[in-house]
Amino acid sequence: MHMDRTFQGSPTPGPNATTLARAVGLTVDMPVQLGASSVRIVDGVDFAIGVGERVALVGESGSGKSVTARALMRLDRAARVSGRVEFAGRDLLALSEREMTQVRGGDIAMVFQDPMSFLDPLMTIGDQVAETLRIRGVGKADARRRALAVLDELRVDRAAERLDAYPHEFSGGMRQRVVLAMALVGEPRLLIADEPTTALDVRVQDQVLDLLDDVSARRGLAVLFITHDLGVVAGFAERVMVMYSGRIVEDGSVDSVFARPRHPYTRGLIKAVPRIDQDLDRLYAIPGAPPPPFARPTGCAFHPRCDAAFAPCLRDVPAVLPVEGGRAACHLHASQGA
Amino acid sequence: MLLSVDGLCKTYASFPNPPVQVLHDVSFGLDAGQALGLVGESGSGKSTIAKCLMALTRPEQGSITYDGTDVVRARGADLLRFRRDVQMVFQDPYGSLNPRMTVEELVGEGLLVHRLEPTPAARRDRVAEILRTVGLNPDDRGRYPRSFSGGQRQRIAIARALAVQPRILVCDEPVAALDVSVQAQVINLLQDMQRQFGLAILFIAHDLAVVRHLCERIVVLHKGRVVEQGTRAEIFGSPREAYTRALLDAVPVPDPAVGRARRRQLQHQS
Amino acid sequence: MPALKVYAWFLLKRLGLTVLTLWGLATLVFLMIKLMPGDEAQMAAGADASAAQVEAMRIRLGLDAPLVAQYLRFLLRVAQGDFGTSIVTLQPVMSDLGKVLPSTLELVVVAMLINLSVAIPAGIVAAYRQGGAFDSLCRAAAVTLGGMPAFWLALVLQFLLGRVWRVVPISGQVSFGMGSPVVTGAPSLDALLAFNGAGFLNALWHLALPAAVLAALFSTQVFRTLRASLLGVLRSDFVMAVRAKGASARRMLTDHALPNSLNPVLTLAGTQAGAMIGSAVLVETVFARKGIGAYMFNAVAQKDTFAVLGSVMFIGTVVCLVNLAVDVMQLVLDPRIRSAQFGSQH
Amino acid sequence: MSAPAVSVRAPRAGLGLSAFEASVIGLVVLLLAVAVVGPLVAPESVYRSDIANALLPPGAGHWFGTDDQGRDVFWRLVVGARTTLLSAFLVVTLYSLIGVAVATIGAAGPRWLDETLMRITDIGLALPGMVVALGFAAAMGPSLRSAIIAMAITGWPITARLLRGIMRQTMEAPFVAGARALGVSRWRLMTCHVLPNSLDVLIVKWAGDVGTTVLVLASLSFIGVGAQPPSAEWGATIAGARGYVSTAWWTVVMPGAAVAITSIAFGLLGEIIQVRRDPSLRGN
Repeated sequence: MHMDRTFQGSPTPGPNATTLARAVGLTVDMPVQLGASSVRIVDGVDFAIGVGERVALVGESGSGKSVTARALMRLDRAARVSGRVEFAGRDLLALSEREMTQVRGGDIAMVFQDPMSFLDPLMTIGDQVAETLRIRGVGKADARRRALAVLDELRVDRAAERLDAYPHEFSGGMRQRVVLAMALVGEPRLLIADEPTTALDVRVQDQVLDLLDDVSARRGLAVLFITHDLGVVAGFAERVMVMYSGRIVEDGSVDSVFARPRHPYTRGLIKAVPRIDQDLDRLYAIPGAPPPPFARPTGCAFHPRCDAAFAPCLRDVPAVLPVEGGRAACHLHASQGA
Repeated sequence: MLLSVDGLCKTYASFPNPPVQVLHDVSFGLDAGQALGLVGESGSGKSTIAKCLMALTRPEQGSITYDGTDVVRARGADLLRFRRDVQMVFQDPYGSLNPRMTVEELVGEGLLVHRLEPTPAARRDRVAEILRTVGLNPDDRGRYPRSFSGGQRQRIAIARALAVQPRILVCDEPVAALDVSVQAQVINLLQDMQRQFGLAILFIAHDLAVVRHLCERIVVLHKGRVVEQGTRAEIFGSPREAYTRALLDAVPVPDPAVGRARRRQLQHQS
Repeated sequence: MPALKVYAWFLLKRLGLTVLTLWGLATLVFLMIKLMPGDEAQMAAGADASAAQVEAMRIRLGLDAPLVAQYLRFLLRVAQGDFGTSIVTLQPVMSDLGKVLPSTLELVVVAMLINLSVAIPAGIVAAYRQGGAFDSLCRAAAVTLGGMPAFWLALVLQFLLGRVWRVVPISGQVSFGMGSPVVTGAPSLDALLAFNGAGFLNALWHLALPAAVLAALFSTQVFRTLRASLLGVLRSDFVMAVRAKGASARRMLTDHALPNSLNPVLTLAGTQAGAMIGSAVLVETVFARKGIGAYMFNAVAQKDTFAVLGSVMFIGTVVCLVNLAVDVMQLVLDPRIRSAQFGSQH
Repeated sequence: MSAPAVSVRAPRAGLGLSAFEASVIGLVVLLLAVAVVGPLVAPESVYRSDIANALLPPGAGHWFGTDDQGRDVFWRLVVGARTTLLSAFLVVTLYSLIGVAVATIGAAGPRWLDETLMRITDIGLALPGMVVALGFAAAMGPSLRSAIIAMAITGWPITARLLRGIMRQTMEAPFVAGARALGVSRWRLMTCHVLPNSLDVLIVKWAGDVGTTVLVLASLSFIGVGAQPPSAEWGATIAGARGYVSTAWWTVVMPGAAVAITSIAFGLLGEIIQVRRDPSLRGN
């Protein structure tokens, strides 16, 4: 189905950045629970992340954004991942599970949406943060000291006295800091943040974003930020990739994507969100709903909801082609000879 | 005033934990045809207010008056009239529709309970009409909720509420669980219904941008207390309370230039 | 959070439930006595008792009083540990059972050890390799064993292993001449107390098959519960977070997944400890072992209904106490409650 | 919320019975057929003793051999199937009805009643069911009827507790609050909204319960408080043949195998239904 797609060379990070991680033709199939068949959640995705670059991956439910992120770290044991995932020149998909454990938490770390469910309820937070180091052979006292240092860096109140406390004794915002500390203590070069602020109240979300912004700037940490919230993207990322039904439909700098969205989906999405700083009489509404992965429309998956769709959109999956300021996968641009 | 809430207090007890007071002296009013926004973070008590308003739970102090009726103490025919005039749309479009009822049964249940359409045929026509109004195909009335997407289910929920021709619609986070690209459809539908039927809407949400878009008056809640209330222009243009300002400042704006400016401002402060 | 209060409340609730359960049990047993067909006094006095003896018994048992008074009197008797008198041994049921209880406990403890030490590792491996050959094998074994009548399994294995292949003794608790002086009533323990090594091994040898049968019966539940619980935990988010830290599969299982999935197993094991005492009635008699199961079986056979009901009361009480002990153990093991006990650190 | 939302009702091919599932269902149907038809086609000699032919080993004349009374073991099993299965169904039906009644009264009634019923249920759950059943059966006078009543009395708390838990969950679902807000009566709330969304669990539980009940009934008969010897009920048959295990193994092994196969078949049926409801528990 995606064989007829043409890749325009290999994907590159944003300007002025050297490539840290790259996915080429990344495809993820998930087994369906009953029966032996599987569903293609991610369908041949290419992208690159530069050293210290902050990239947002935007998508709705079923777009495959979280599955893409987990596939980079090979976190999901049931998923069948194919294509290439390069990190600092190595193909992660070719590594053994044992080698992969060195990459996880060491080179690439991850923070998750709901901090409570991502913490072990029966282990103290000190032990959980230090575990990343203990796995790598750091001594007990040393690991504890470094865990404390990171918790302090993330401004966890009274971290020293609370090392032996359990997750249920922390508030939502503090828990997210603990999860962030767990990720940062191994000094990774790429942090994947999977909707880390979605479950939080706006004020706490603001604090956590601030912290993330601060830490990534100070440590030169690359961040892949997965979210459905365009507001968060605009304030945090340098580059945006938009996913729809398992494929990347647009990729570009935040400024160009927000100012001149190339894909009708991106354009609709930006217009459909009410804004705190503007009064509108009526919102633009994209008709229909995002398709589930097992009922992906033919051709461009967005065509049933697109008001600009024409014949090729129903037939062919559009190639991701370079446009000014980035890339887009839309037949409108292909026919204009971009 | 169509609905007025005065001095509401509510405490939840869960022995052996100490009781938690979730509402402290909450008062506000809703005029006919008006859209009122109730905003607050988690733990602000906004959902408890909805439960009290719908007479699903009883506040230990304060009064709720609807069109001359004391809702807290209403019984029998008074309560039934209230239950017809005030309808509710819930957050979770998956849990708020009985999975074992067809669309027709769901939308027609209010007509049945309040004996609004005497014959099954009349009920069926009324259901078809209301389904068309909310943008659903009447031919789908024999299907079950599970075969609809989240946005469509929310339309069914709205149709179910509107079938009995209420005067007030209480919406508890009706778009929070929907995909971004679908939220606008439901927001627009609510707006259309308000204008078309002269409905009063009590819109409970944590998303200030949606509230700004939909509501003429806004009540800001924090830890079970009303912090500030006023018109849209007052709350968003010149908030008086520091809490309201902090809340507004924290909302991310989908504009990179604004985002960068805010970053610079924060760095400057620290 | 008023930590100590939470802790005390939890304990109080469990204690209250235990007392309530014992009262319910006594009420049920009282009901059973009243359900018995025929004259209670006649039965208590024995079939060949004279009319005067029956009347004396009626007055002694208070059967001439109104039902409510009988009930209260019964509760009082039970509270004092009087669970009735056997019409065969003419001894209080309590003292009869007290003598054989250690033997049953010996069987149950060994069976529980076998049960947990087989089912827990099997459950862990099966859940981690869900769908693999080992998982399929274990699940098939669990279904097969779980569907077999215990007494029948005991009979068949006794016949095959004891009589045909002669690898274990057919019955009894210790071979003739190998016994030690009775101190506790549990042969293996008695042998240890007498420094009788050979006797100890001999007692264990006699225990092997009965305990294995009892264990097989219960291990299927432990296996299924642990497997399901562990599968749930393995799918949970924090396990993914642990993997994201770079933890090996082994570390993830032993340090995180297992501690989080043991709670339902512990609860089950508590219930099982009680149920095993009850199931001893099916096993002890087949292997001609002493114990409360065999006592009850004989009582049924000899129509000694008072002894049966006394045994029901006795076993029920032991089960309640075991359940209480397990609840307290869980309380001590769960940090969510434990940390509240020592004051939370907000 | 956090797991990637991929399981949005993926396509599924019809009923899609696997060969294994089909054979389990086939076995259960066969057992039911034997229970229904068996006593009608069994030769009359099953009910008569024929000491001359006692304890014959399995062979052409008697597939499963004969017992100490010279009765054909195979045909006695066939005849006993009806007693055994009917008793088990009766027990499960009785305690399910009691359990549903207790849970529903608790859910619909005032709070104090609910609390009282649940405490009584807790007491029932805390006691070892088989031992209490044994006591009841012994007290009422050992017979199959006593055993059935005793098991019904001791079996309901599990159903009541389970159903009450599910009903509590269902009653917290927004659609129930929605129905109340719409003005739906208490009766309609229970019958149209709460019960239809809660009873699923009993359908799942039913088959497994029959399997377990067959075992426990046989155990009670073996102990001597259930069906009494001339009865062809399987547990009683084993109890009667107990003394012949070393001389005529077939008299014990065959009825035991019948109990085991029935119990396993219904247990597997229960598991199949359960896995179909919650596919995450399956093995492959």
